Amino acid sequence: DRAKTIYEKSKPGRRAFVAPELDVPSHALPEKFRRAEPPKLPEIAEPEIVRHYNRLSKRNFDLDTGFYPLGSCTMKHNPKLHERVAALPGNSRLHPLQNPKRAQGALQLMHELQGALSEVAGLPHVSLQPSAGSHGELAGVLLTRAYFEDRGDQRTKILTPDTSHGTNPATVTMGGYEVVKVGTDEHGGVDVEDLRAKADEQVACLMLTNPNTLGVFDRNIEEIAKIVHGVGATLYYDGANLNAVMGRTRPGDMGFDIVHFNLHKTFTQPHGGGGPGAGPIAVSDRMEPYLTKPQVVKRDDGTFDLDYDRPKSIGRLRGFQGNYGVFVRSYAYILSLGSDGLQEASETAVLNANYLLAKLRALGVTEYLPPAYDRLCMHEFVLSGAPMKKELDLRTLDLAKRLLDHGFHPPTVYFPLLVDEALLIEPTETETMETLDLFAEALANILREGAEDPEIARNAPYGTPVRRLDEAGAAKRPVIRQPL
Amino acid sequence: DRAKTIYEKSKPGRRAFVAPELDVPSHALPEKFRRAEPPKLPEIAEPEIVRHYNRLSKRNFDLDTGFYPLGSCTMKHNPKLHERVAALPGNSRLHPLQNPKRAQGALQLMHELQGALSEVAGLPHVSLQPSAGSHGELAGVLLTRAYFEDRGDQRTKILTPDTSHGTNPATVTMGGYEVVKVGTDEHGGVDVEDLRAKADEQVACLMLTNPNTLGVFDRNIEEIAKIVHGVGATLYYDGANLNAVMGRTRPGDMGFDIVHFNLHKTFTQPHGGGGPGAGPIAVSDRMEPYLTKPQVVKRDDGTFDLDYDRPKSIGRLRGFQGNYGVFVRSYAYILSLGSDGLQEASETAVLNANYLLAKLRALGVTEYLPPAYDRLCMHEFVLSGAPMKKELDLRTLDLAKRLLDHGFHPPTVYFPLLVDEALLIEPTETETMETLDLFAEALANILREGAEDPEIARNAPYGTPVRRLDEAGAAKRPVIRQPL
Amino acid sequence: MSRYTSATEADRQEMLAAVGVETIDDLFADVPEGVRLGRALDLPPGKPEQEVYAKLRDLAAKNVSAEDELSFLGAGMYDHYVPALIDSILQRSEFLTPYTPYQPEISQGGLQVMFEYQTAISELTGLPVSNASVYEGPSAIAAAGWLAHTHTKKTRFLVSEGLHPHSRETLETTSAGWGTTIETIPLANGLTDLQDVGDDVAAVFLGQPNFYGAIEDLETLSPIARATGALLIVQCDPLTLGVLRPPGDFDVDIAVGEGQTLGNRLDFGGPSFGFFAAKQDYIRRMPGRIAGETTDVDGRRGFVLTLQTREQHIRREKATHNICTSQALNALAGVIYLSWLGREGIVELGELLVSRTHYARETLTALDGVEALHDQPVVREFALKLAKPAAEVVEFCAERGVNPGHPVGEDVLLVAITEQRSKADIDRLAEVLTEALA
Amino acid sequence: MSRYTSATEADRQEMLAAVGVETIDDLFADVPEGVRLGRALDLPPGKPEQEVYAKLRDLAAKNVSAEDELSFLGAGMYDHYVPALIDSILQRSEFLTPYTPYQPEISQGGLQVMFEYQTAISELTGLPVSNASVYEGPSAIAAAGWLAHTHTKKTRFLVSEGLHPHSRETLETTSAGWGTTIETIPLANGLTDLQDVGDDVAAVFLGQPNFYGAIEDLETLSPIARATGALLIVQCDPLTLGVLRPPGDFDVDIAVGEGQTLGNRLDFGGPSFGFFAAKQDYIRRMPGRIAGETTDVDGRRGFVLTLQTREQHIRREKATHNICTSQALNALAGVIYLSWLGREGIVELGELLVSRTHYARETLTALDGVEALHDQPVVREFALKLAKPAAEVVEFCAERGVNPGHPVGEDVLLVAITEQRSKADIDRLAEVLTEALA
Repeated sequence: DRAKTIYEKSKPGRRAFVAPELDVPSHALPEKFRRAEPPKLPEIAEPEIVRHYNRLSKRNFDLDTGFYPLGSCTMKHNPKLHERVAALPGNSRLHPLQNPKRAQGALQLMHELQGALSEVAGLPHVSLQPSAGSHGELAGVLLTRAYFEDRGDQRTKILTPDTSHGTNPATVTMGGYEVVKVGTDEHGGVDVEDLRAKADEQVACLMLTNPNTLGVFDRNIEEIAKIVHGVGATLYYDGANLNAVMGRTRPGDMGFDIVHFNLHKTFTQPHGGGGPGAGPIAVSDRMEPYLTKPQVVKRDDGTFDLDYDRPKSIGRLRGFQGNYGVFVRSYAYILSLGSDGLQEASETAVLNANYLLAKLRALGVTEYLPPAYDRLCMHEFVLSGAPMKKELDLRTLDLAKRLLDHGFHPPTVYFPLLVDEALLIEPTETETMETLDLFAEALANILREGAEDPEIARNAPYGTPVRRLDEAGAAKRPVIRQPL
Repeated sequence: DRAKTIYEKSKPGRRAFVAPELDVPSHALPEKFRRAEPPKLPEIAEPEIVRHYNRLSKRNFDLDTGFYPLGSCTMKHNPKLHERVAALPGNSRLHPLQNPKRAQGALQLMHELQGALSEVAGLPHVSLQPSAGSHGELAGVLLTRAYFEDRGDQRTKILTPDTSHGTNPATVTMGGYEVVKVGTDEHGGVDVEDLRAKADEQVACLMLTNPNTLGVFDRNIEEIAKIVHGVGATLYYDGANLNAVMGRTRPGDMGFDIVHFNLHKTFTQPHGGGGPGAGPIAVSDRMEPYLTKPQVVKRDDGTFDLDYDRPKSIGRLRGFQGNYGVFVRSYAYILSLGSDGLQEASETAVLNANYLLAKLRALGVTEYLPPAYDRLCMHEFVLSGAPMKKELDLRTLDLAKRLLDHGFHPPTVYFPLLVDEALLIEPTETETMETLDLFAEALANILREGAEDPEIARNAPYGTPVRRLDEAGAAKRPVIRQPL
Repeated sequence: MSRYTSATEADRQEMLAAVGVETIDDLFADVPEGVRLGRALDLPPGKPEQEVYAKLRDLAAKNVSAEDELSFLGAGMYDHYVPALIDSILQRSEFLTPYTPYQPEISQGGLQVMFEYQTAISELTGLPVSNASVYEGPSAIAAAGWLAHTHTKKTRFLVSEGLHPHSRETLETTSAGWGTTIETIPLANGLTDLQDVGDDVAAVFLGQPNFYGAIEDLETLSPIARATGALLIVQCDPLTLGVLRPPGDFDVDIAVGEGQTLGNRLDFGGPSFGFFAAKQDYIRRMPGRIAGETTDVDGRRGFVLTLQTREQHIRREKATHNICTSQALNALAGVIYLSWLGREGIVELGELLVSRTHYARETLTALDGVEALHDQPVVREFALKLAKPAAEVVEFCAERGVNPGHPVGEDVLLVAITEQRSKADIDRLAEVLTEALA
Repeated sequence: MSRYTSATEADRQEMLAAVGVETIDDLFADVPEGVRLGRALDLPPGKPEQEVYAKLRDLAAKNVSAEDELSFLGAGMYDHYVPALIDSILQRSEFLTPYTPYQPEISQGGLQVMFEYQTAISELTGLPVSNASVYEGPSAIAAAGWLAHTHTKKTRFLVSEGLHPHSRETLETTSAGWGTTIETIPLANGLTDLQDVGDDVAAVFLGQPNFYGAIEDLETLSPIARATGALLIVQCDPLTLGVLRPPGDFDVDIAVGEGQTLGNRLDFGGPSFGFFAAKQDYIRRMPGRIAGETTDVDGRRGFVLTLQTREQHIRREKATHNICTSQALNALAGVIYLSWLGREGIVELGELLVSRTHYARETLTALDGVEALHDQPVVREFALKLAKPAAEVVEFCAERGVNPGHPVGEDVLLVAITEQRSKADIDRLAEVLTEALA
């Protein structure tokens, strides 16, 4: 019964919807425009819709149930207050084309959020429009393009480190640039010499994450900025890992020209099973003229408005003003934590990561899963499962699947690509020491069990709603909708 | 980990609460009144509170997950709209002592609900005050007492059928009356001869459910009313089973003087794991002077008010005006269903019960679990597990526990008391045929399995968060709080 | 209006055929002709969801809630802040929609909540046993009276003038058939003036703080109340027990009260919950549900409803009470709220209330035409005597967006302060009251 | 402000010791001196929950929402009724708080929802494949343009004047680096006047209904658009597809659009979702996530993210798109909404909208100073030409509690009708417009 779809629970004539009365003369569309057959949507009453999705929900693991240390995803607690304030009718039933005069609360909220993000980034101008991190990246690349075009400077390449998120190179392509990879040095940072060699007048931008996806803060950031700015290129900050450094250092202070925020990471919008999120950007003065439009501005009389009068703007990246519902939640978070709280969040995130790493060392886990870089980490760290694979014949994937039976969501696996059998672990600041201890012990137990009988992990999981799924088969003969 | 209490997850210094600033001079209570040691409440941050209760919730079975055919409890679907309207700040943040002038919406809602309940009951006057069915019963007994005292008529006894809910006799005792039991005839109705014999001038009231707890509509109701009224006593309708008859017949039309409603049954307030509910009563003209106060009334100018000027009233049974949050939900239900819908609900409830019984017959279940009365039922029916016990050495309890492994909530067991190894099944109108079929098949399967190996059911359940619990031990050495 | 039922016309026919009857009417054959309704219910037709929503929203908009005005109403229910995590947990269907946990194997969540709740109430009140909650505050007083009466077999109740009038009235109503009498113990400068207690007294009832906000001197009152074997029953507010000495410190037999202040909405008066805590002796006389700890056949920890032989479904007319529901969902809100406040928070919040309430009393009694009804220490509420009729003053203020409190009798005003009423709010009240009394 | 973190001072010391450092500062040693902030962030201190709530409630109260006025705003997002069961399901933490379902064994709920969603979109649009959603409507147009450009290797986009301006602008912005050009196809009496399409055209973009509410004649337009191998990309509103012939009937290559109308709140413009459906040929070129059906090692049915080799985390610069999120939660709202409406409901609702919208157009165009911008059939929205400046008319009406619609340019007003706007509401609009234009 459990894997039946809602369509398989449908029965002709059942319904949940009761239509409002037809209170005007009936009017039919001309035959040529009218759909001949109703779409085969489910026919089902409310109680069974509720049960269907309720039961489906129970086949999901979630953050409110357990530890979710997915590296680079910042699965921190989603405060419940945020749902309450986002649902206020003044927010949730506010039409995006309401005249700004009658949407002053929303515009003020956006303006204040812009201010707060600007302070966190150390960059003076913010656009809230991009819908997600990848969208923010695209905005950044398009800003860079506009900036150079405005100067009559034709550039063709964008640099991305080989540790970068896949989104970075994908975005570069969509922005019409060529991707040039930059190597990683022995400390996990940018290979400065490689950068120096590749940074020329054809380079429009370097896209960087700092701390990067190895959980490492690049100590050469000042030098890197100098090299990039030396060839006139822009320096782009992928904000995926901003949760490590709030109140400690700021992208703007490091020399970045453009930053995107993942509000759903650092500023705790619930991930929703893969969306929605929001990817605002902050930029330096030189990039400001090109920011998206409309921009939320405060007029001299103290009112808030949408400014469309931006002749050099790259234009709009989406409909309306952005994911306002996300802004409400993130702004609530900033108000709740305040200056101290944001800094404490980052500090605790880094402390938790280092503690977990220390605990894994203490339990001997790092014998089989050594850290890719043997140093203090920031808010996340990478282990390599290569020794485990060699000595126990267990892959990182097996370890991850066996973790499911222990009630944990596994870390990110097989990323970053340059670490063999990688396991990227980000505990976040909202986890307790006790949880970190339990997780470390679970890893230790799995390794112990694997030393005795690796078959157990290789066939894991066992206690989940389904067991290992045939992903290859799914991709080979894709069944992506149900025939009705 | 799963059965740890919130106190066991506490750690000194942790917290979820952030206090508002002290914006006035600090003032301390005199030492003699001050608590010396803070109460040992949990110390825990928000994320872990959420996880704790989230995980606990997953150890509950609920109506939104599956079939819950608890007889006499009317576990019908709880529409989601009701939660939305109950949460509107105009309802949820309305103080009960707000001046009626500034609570006109709430009072109008209550007045309109009174009108609707009056129409469903066929009795002209309604008090919404009682907090639950048992409270409504108490109100009914106290009204009866006030009625007779007002007439100078001393009466000492109240009749209750031996099929009645235990609450009826318990209420009689609390009302200061003696309980006199009335027998059941061979059709499952009141033994009219026994009633006639016991109805004398000492009898203040007969408390009846119709259909009764056997799921049987008492065909002699007119005769019963005549006998009761013949000795001047009041006839009380326990509304637990009202879901069977809406729009088909009304307690007032049957001759009842007092009716209580279980809004959480018939009018679908979610049960909340055992409360809250509400138990309004409707009464005939002769009982009206004694109704609780305050009463919600409509004044001549069309405004609504609370009327305290009720000299013969029994007074109040609780604080304020009743469980208003429940009224909002039940009124929403009545508005949604309307006249036709309420009748359809009752008809479908009765149809579903009869269909399930027919299905059980068709599958041979009734060979081991025959209906206590072999006739059409109303919205519920009683099976007797006596043959099953005798032939398969399985008790009704075993059957119930084994049903847990099939993903169903068991029916009510061992009630009504006069049926041996009773199983009281109430499917309600909001279940699909398919669900009823699956449930019937589960019963059939358990019997089949029991015929082969009764040990399986005797040791059930297996797949639940805990298995059979030591209830006797719990009662013998009660541990009802955690030492801190 | 079949949105909540699934039976289509085809289903109906199939089901009727399986039952072996022709029509739905046949199923109602047992209903005698003479009592059939024979017409449709005289109610409006059903409405689409959007219209039901619109109607109820419009009704709600006719109320002036604590969201709409600056309200100092209290007198039994209080506008404390309800943290959002409570909504979020209470709306989980696993807590919202089950029945009483009759099948413990699939109800461990609810049962453990009851156990945690009982622990919290017991800890707050300093009394060893608590049930899993009763309807609400005043009816809890009546239930305590019933226990005292059946336990002592005595027939006189002494009720302080400072007990909440709703509790007093509920006790009167409920005890109509018990053969008991109720007498009033007067107040003197706000405090219960209890003299000696006769041999035939079943119970003495006090409020702590009392209805007029005063903190009673339980140290003095308790020995007097209990001297002749009467039970001492104290109605208290659990939220004040972070700063007030608990009933258990004073040999109190039963502590009851309204639980709304613990994370429950105002809801125009309900639903909320009543708590009921007592000395160990009364464990088998307590009303309502009780959860207990036990183990399953595999030795795992678990929880069950226990001591059910007290209850009406087993004991029928000999039950300890007729109540068969706890207010499980509201009690859940209570225990979440207490976990949210935490050990330090309940003290911090209590101290904030004490300071703001005393500030408010000082500020308001400094106004012309306002005096204190008594000068006892208070926690969250106090009573003022006004130079003008209280009802008029309330109306004057209400027109200015301020609800100054609950008028009692001619000239008394009960003013409640919660953590949602800041110094600025209190100063605003003073401003409006000054105008009202000018 | 540690309410969301658990680390106490004692925890911190213990953890630092385990790490082998002295202070938190030591953990940030890698941050070079020169880029350390060295001061606190210049933001206000944290606030208690009640104050954050109060501040955001006060801000929300400054907005005039569809709850506060009679609104006929549309132009891309519409005030349809969102049934309560959507809130209730979306607020379940199991849907609200997980990440993208990277671990399918513990994400079957979310994956099955995606599969059900894809089925619904495919069924509605009449196109065989759908992804699991993209950000929102206009960016879906841009994504379709990217697909067309990379697939055809051609560089001209023809965009109907009737395409939503936000979509047009988003395409312009997004395509800045593609080497493509955009040309406008004009409207004639409200309909796209497409003549022949050159060999170098990558795609033709239409709105159905278009921005001015007119139903385009796709039967005529499609063969013209597709004659030279250009892709036909249609932006449509899924809620209208109960009554309108679907894109799949007209050989459309890609259908995209805004999903807000399917059970999503207005939320001042987002979050919502965009849908993306296409012909089978494009399955491996689609952007975003796609769920597929498969089986587990025990043969049980299950769902996984599939065709991931299109995606950026594997293909990096060769990915079909840079997008890595679907709008899973919003798409869930969509599929619940469609289940709630059901097969008959989506037709009934569509017919109601058609009737009310035509009634509204007739009623309003009968007023002095109002004429229709075009006389094409419409579904839920239509454009009026006013005798006075549209902005002025809007202000006049707004003061009377009516928001008459979205002004376009000088004198055009787009008026949207949903099932929440009754005949009485439309008549009220006519009344206010009459006054405004007098």
